[in-house]
Amino acid sequence: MTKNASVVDLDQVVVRFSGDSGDGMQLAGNIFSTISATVGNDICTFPDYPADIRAPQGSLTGVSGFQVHIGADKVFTPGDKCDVLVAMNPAALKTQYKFCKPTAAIIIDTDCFQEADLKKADFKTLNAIEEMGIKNDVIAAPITQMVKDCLADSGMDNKAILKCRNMFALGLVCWLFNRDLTVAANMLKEKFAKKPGVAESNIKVIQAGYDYGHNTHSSVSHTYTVDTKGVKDKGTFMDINGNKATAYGLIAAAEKAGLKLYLGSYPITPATDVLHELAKHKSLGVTTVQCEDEIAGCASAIGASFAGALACTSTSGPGISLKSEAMNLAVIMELPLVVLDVQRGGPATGLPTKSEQTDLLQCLFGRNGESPIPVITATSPTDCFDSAYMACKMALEHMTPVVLMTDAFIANGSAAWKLPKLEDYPAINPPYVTPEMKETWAPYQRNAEGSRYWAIPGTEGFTHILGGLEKDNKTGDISTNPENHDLMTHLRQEKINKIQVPDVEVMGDADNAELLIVGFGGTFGHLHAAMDEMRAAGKKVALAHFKYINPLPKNTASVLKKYKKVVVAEQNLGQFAGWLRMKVDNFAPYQFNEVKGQPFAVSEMVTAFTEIYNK
Amino acid sequence: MTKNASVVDLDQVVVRFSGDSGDGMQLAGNIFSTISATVGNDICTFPDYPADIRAPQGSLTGVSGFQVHIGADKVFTPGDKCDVLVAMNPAALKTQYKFCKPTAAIIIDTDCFQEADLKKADFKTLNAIEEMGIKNDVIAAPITQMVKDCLADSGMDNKAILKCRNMFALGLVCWLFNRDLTVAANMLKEKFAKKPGVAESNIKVIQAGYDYGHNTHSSVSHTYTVDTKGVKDKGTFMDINGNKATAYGLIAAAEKAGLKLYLGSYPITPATDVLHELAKHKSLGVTTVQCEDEIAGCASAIGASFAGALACTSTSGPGISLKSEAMNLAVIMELPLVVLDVQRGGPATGLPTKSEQTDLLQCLFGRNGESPIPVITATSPTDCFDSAYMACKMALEHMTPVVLMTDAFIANGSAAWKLPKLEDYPAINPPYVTPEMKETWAPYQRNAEGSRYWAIPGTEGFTHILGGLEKDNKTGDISTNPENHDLMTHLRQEKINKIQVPDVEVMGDADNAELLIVGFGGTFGHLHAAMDEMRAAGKKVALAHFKYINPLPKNTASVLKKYKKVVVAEQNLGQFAGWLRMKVDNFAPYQFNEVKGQPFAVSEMVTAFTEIYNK
Amino acid sequence: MSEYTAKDFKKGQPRWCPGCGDHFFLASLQKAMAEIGIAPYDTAVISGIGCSSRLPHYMATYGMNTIHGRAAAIATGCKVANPNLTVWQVSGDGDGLAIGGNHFIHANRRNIDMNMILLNNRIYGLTKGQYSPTSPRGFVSKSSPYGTVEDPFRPAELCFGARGHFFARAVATDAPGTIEVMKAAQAHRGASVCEILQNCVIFNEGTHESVYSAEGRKKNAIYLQHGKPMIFGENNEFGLMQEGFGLKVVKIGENGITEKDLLVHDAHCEDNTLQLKLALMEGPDFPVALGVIRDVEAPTYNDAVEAQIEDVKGKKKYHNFQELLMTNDTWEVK
Amino acid sequence: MSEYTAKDFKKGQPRWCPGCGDHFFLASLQKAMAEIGIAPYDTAVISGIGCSSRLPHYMATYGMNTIHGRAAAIATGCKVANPNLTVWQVSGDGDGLAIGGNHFIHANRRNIDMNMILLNNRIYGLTKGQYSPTSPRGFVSKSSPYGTVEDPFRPAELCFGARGHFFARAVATDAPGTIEVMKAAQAHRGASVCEILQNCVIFNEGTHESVYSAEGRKKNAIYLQHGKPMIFGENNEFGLMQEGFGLKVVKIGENGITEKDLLVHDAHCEDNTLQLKLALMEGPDFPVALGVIRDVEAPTYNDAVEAQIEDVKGKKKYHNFQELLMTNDTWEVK
Ligand SMILES: Cc1ncc(C[n+]2csc(CCOP(=O)(O)OP(=O)(O)O)c2C)c(N)n1
Ligand SMILES: Cc1ncc(C[n+]2csc(CCOP(=O)(O)OP(=O)(O)O)c2C)c(N)n1
Ligand code: SF4
Ligand code: SF4
Ligand SMILES: [Mg+2]
Ligand SMILES: [Mg+2]
Repeated sequence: MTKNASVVDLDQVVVRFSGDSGDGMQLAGNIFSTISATVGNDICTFPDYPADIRAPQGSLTGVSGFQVHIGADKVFTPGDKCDVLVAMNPAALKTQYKFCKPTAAIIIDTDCFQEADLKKADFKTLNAIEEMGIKNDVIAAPITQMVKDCLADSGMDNKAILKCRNMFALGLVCWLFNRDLTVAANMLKEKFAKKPGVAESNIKVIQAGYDYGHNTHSSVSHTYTVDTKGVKDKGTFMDINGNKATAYGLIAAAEKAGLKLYLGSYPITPATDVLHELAKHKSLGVTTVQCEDEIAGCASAIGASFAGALACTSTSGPGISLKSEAMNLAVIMELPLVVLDVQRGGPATGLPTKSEQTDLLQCLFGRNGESPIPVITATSPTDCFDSAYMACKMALEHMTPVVLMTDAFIANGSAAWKLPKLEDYPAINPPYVTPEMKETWAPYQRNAEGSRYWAIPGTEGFTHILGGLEKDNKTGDISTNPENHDLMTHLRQEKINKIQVPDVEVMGDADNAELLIVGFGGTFGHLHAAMDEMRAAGKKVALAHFKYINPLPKNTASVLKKYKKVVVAEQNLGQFAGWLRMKVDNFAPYQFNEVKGQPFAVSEMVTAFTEIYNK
Repeated sequence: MTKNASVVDLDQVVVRFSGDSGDGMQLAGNIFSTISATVGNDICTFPDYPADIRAPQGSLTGVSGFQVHIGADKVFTPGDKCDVLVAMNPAALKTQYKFCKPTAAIIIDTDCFQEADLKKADFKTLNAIEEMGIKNDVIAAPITQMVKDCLADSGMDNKAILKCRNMFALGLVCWLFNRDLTVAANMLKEKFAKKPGVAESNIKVIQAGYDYGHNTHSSVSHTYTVDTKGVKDKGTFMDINGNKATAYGLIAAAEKAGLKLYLGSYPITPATDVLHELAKHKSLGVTTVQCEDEIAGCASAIGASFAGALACTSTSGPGISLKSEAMNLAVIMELPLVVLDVQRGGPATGLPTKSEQTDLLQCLFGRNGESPIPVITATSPTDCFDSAYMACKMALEHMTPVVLMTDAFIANGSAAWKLPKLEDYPAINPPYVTPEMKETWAPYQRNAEGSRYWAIPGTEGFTHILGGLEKDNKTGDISTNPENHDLMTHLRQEKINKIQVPDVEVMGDADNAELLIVGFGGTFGHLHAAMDEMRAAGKKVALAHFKYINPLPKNTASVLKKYKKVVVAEQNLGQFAGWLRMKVDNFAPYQFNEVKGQPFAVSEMVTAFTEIYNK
Repeated sequence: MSEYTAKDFKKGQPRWCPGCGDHFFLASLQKAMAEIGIAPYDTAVISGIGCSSRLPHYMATYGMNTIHGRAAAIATGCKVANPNLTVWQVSGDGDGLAIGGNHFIHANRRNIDMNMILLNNRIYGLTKGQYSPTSPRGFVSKSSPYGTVEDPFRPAELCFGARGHFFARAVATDAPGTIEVMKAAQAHRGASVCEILQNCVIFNEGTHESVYSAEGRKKNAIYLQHGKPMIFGENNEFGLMQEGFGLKVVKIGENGITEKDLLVHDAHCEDNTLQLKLALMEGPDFPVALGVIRDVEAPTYNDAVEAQIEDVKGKKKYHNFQELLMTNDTWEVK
Repeated sequence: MSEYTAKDFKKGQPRWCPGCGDHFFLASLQKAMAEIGIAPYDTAVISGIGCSSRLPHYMATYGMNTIHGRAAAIATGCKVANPNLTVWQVSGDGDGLAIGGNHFIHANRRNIDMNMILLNNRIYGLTKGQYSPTSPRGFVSKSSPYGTVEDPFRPAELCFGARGHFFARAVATDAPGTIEVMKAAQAHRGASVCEILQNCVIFNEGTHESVYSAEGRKKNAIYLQHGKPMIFGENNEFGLMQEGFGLKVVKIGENGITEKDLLVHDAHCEDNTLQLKLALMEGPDFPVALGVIRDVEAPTYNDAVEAQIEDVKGKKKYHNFQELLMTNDTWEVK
């Protein structure tokens, strides 16, 4: 270890903040991401919460992590492993060290590596670094003490002072990356607008952390800058996670359609933040009803849809199971409805805070009878906005429930997002009944797209009844006629089949790839990164990443059959591969499956894909 | 029409009884079936209930039908069309005539073809037969009047007397087929054991109907006998419908396993009769709990399973949607549970009294997370017994929920059933913990088949906790470890994959078929009949009918790939074909799909299959 | 005067069994709606599944015949999203109190402004005769061949247990009584539970026998009217008085008891103690209470949602999507 | 004397936040079980999902930590299928009264013999702080940033509305009070609802403040005991008396009031009017009632199921599968 640090210019860097759940690692990570984004880097973040609310303080199960990937150019994932690890206590070091690159620098708070702390994390000796055999650069700073010193005159109590430890660490990291602290200061001022004292103290501590690094040149070989030279989209940006982007997409679609936004929901990790977000925006007329259960959440949304709102219901996998009967009602009544599934680990209660893609077949098939529902899967935190918007548009224009799938990884992960302009988004035109139709209209009469018309209660001349029983294909009266049922079954199916979705794009070596990687939903970033890495290694590889699952894009079969080898990579046991096999004749791809509740590791995929490539 | 009837000997005949819901057609049909079975014919029945409880008397929607197919040899279906139609009123004639063969004889009650009656059925003239252009033989008898005359001295009131009209029609049919009335008399005596007067009257009326036919030789060209020459299984038989057979299968399995049978259920057509049947048999210790909803039905069964019972829950499609979250709990807890889905028309409430096969993918996939559940589909009314038994055995021995699928058609349809001997059925051996295991046992320790052991509360030394969260692969403690989750996901999947099921049998021209028909579940009879008909026409055809859906039989791929052409025929839009495509590489079969809520018509299938054959 | 007649609310040909109580109720409901005078196109009738839940098919209003047990939840969304609609929610005892029990209690607790009709025939009609959560202990049905072993819910009691503010009861065959109750339910702002004693002639004939005929009601029922003393009997000869925490039947004129001594019905009383006692009265010792038993004003959920939106609109500075975006920390890339 | 100590019921290291009321309750429950003396292996503890529902993980009994809201239904099947087991069902206010509301009311109505623990912290803890059906009107939470617009359930009221026969209340931090209530719940044959006032230090700190400390309870609570006059206050200076259909607080000694004038608690009274009034008492005007508020004997569902099976076994002539077959119309093919 050298005490003389030089400045190294990097293309990209991964920083991981970790500490006890109460240590404020998410905030520190968030601020650091925003600072980086503000200077023009691309960012991609991944908060890695512990499963328990609050495991015993200092325990191995109570560690909370936040990883951010910062790039001069576009970054697609939060990174497999980190270049800098902040470990606020021994438990963090022990559980998070595995995320370090061999060259990573580690920042620890020596004040928290005392005997009692070490014991809580099951260390046997008093030297954690040695015990773990760590050879990396370690910045061992007495953070707690320095924070205490720094705020001695603040009038804050000890507990409040200790809450600022994260800001010291942040300051140190900012120094390490030669970051300007102004942005952080502004963010804290806004966050604590009502408590200027707290903001002040936090800012003071950040500065102290920065200065500490600067003054001691700490114990690292070099500090870094991440260039901002990449070709940049110009405009106004913000940092947004997937759940917030989803909520924003729903709001935007409602405004565009000129409809009231209604959310019927029941809290469930990791979807609850969408409810939280929407509940805030009453000034936009958003109505959120926290229902007694998921069934009521979906049922009330169906009532709201009938009543003329843009109706949504949000949940995670177990909630989809519960909602499935009501979703089916929306299918047969042909009412617009957006059902959000933020996937988590299953089966059953499973791994509530972890991410996987195991709800796909449930969303496609989890209802009695022939019950076709369009499915859209968002591919990144920011894409949640577009996907939510398109889900609303599809639901409203085709009078159908639509399932919008995201997952814990993109829901909690964030990225820089260029603020959209609503006028750039396509119009939303539900097939409303018109006054001229009064004489001839019938509830199940259909337009050219096969959609029935929407007659909203309160409109004179269009009273009608909808229901869960099979109905006559025109009048909507209850019908058990065998031919009618066969016809209605086909009409419902064809309506969905006919929905126009964009072709799937082939990225990379579209013309001459030896291997096509196929994926869907939230793994886009990782698959793209894997492709990039393989191409960088001289391989001919392409990626077809699906966002529209049902109906599949028109060019699906031709894309899938064009390449010699195809691997479908997904975080389940092969659900998307199965769906494609059902839909595309003679398609028997390679598969890459992992069900670990964790994001894919790009390096593992590259190894696996290369093996297939070389076969 | 001639008045001179000769006796014609038939191989098989189809009789359809139809009338108003209140006319007792089901009873008449049942008795006729049993009489026929008793003399040694094979039978297959199909009750065709109206959808409404009680539509207006005499209305078109209130017609209730009962069709029975009687054969000298094995009969596989209730028959596409009938040789004799009983139509007790104009509405019956109007709606049921379409089920008549061109040569069919029709029996009507002229007393019920009066002006008012005809109007209720929307006839415009006073001659229904002419108005419909019917050219068939018609036995037009003043049934009502003759019943009144016959029971004038019985002391019964008019309403009660009119209830005996069905028996007159039955008597006529018995005459037409030269049936002995003793069996009918005995059945009625038992049915009305507590009201001997009613039995007496009914018997009298049957005799009157018989005599009327005999004396007038009625207006038909000939009467019939159906030979009993076919090679017969010897033994004791009864007529049983699928729901009753299912209930019996559960009872038999519980007795064999030495466990208490517990059913948690909520009424739903067409599954409720299983609850009704089991509720009767408290003398066998069967416990039925009618719960507040389907969720509680399944949840309480899980509680009962944990507590050491053979636990079942019964429902139809919408109920499966509701139970799916709880079923998933049984998956992750690895507790035995039999979930019965008596399929009906969907989606949503759909067509509650009609039959289809549209729940297959829901049963396979309708749960969040990777959630493998074995699926068994019964193939006929009597096979419901064996399937239910095997579902219990599989659930108990592999510690897993099992879905047993039947459908409205086989649930309500009946056939002659040779009484089974419980000792001929395979033993059921759940993997109980043994006292010796006390020291070493852990809740998720597995045996050679990959099943965990069953430690029933009340047993000392084996206290443990199960739960819906992912758990350590040995101890069962809550675990969010990524590798452990991946492992558990695979262990659960492989446990199901490894279950031994019998190979699928290829019937017909197994060696040299040009066309393989593939089906599953309740369509067996129809597919078999279609195959028979095509083979009789000189075509080389085979049938592979699946009962075990998940896991599929080991020989599935080899069977499916062996024949030049394969057609998968099912009452949905292609769910089983889709499942096979997922599981068998490069399998792209022809498909025959119909979603009409009605049994397949053999003739239509033969036409469609022949077209494929000739392609 | 209303511009509508019952005919304006009628549609199609009801398919219930002849004599089914649902026929009677339907006719009364249509009359009541005409008298209330809200347009059919401003009215939504929402039911679950069951014989009784077929009702919306016979109404010339907007309607939904949905899935089993969810009518109250669906109606909740309908009302909250579009408070201008008048919402009637129709369920049977199975639909409303078995599978739909949770939505029933939560709709009452939240006090959604809708009329919740419970057609109580103490049986599952549509599925052909299983016991329901209102069937009496020992009831023999297809699913309880040896009699049930559980007590029934008493709808008023459950409604009150869930903090319900309106409860009324009518007999399906009693048109004036039903119409009065329907009008009161509509007049009440908030969740209005109306229990309709309805006879299933096929599977539970006679379950409400004591009060199903006009003569029966004269003998065995008491029509409660707010502000009126509690008098009943064929010749108005009986009355109700308080006794401890309970009630007793007295004969007017006997033991010096006059009308003045009788309890006076207070449907508006916030405390529901007496209302509950009245609602739970049963024969042969007590008359069955009909009419509006509880009718207490309270803030409704839907009004409060609207008010909160208005309130927040006034306080917050962003009112459209572009403004919302600008409430975030943003940065410029030039 | 019981052969067990609390240790025999302990397992693992609880993972709740330091200071969480669940820690206190768990310790009391384990002590109570030891005193009750039923073997851990004859005991099943069944919960749903929530912080509170983690409890079975810390019990050395048989247990299930199941899915959200279904604990009562699962426990029902467990008890009915195996009546020899002692069944404890543990839920939070969300688990038991939001998603699980229907099972809660039906388990009470059926009177399943099990102990139903409701850990009421008036918040969804595990999902990090949304309002629950017991949160007070106006409550600000993550999902109600401008305050809720609905009244909460009052668990006793809902329990009684569902015909519950046992209701008791204890404060999580009050070990003797909790243990007493647990023992009474176990002694009661039938569904025993125990509301535990439990503090969520993270998301709803202080919700039960007035009675959470021993001093608080001295001032603001009344311990009800069957057969004892209703006295409370730091110096036992206050009492409760009836007033009309309601209650009033009186000072003993003032206006000539003596202990004799006070209401005497009758937990066994079939009529629940007074019990409900007691259960609903709130500060500042009334004390919060603790202890066993209602405890009335009634036939249990599981006992009745067993009795019916025995009864039918005696009456019917077929007792195994082969005999069952022969009850049908059969014929011989030779
Ligand atoms: C999810 C679901 N479960 C069960 C059923 C079957 N089902 C239809 S109506 C009904 C009960 C009807 O009883 P009730 O609500 O009292 O209405 P009634 O027919 O007596 O008027 C049941 C169990 C269903 N359609 N859907
Ligand atoms: C079907 C389903 N819906 C929602 C959730 C999310 N969830 C878990 S616990 C909980 C509520 C917890 O509140 P409570 O029952 O009061 O328990 P506490 O954590 O407060 O002890 C919710 C909504 C879930 N796990 N499953
Ligand atoms: S079955 Fe009963 S409730 Fe249903 S329509 Fe007939 S009489 Fe009415
Ligand atoms: S979040 Fe609240 S309820 Fe949950 S463990 Fe922490 S203090 Fe207890
Ligand atoms: Mg009913
Ligand atoms: Mg809670």
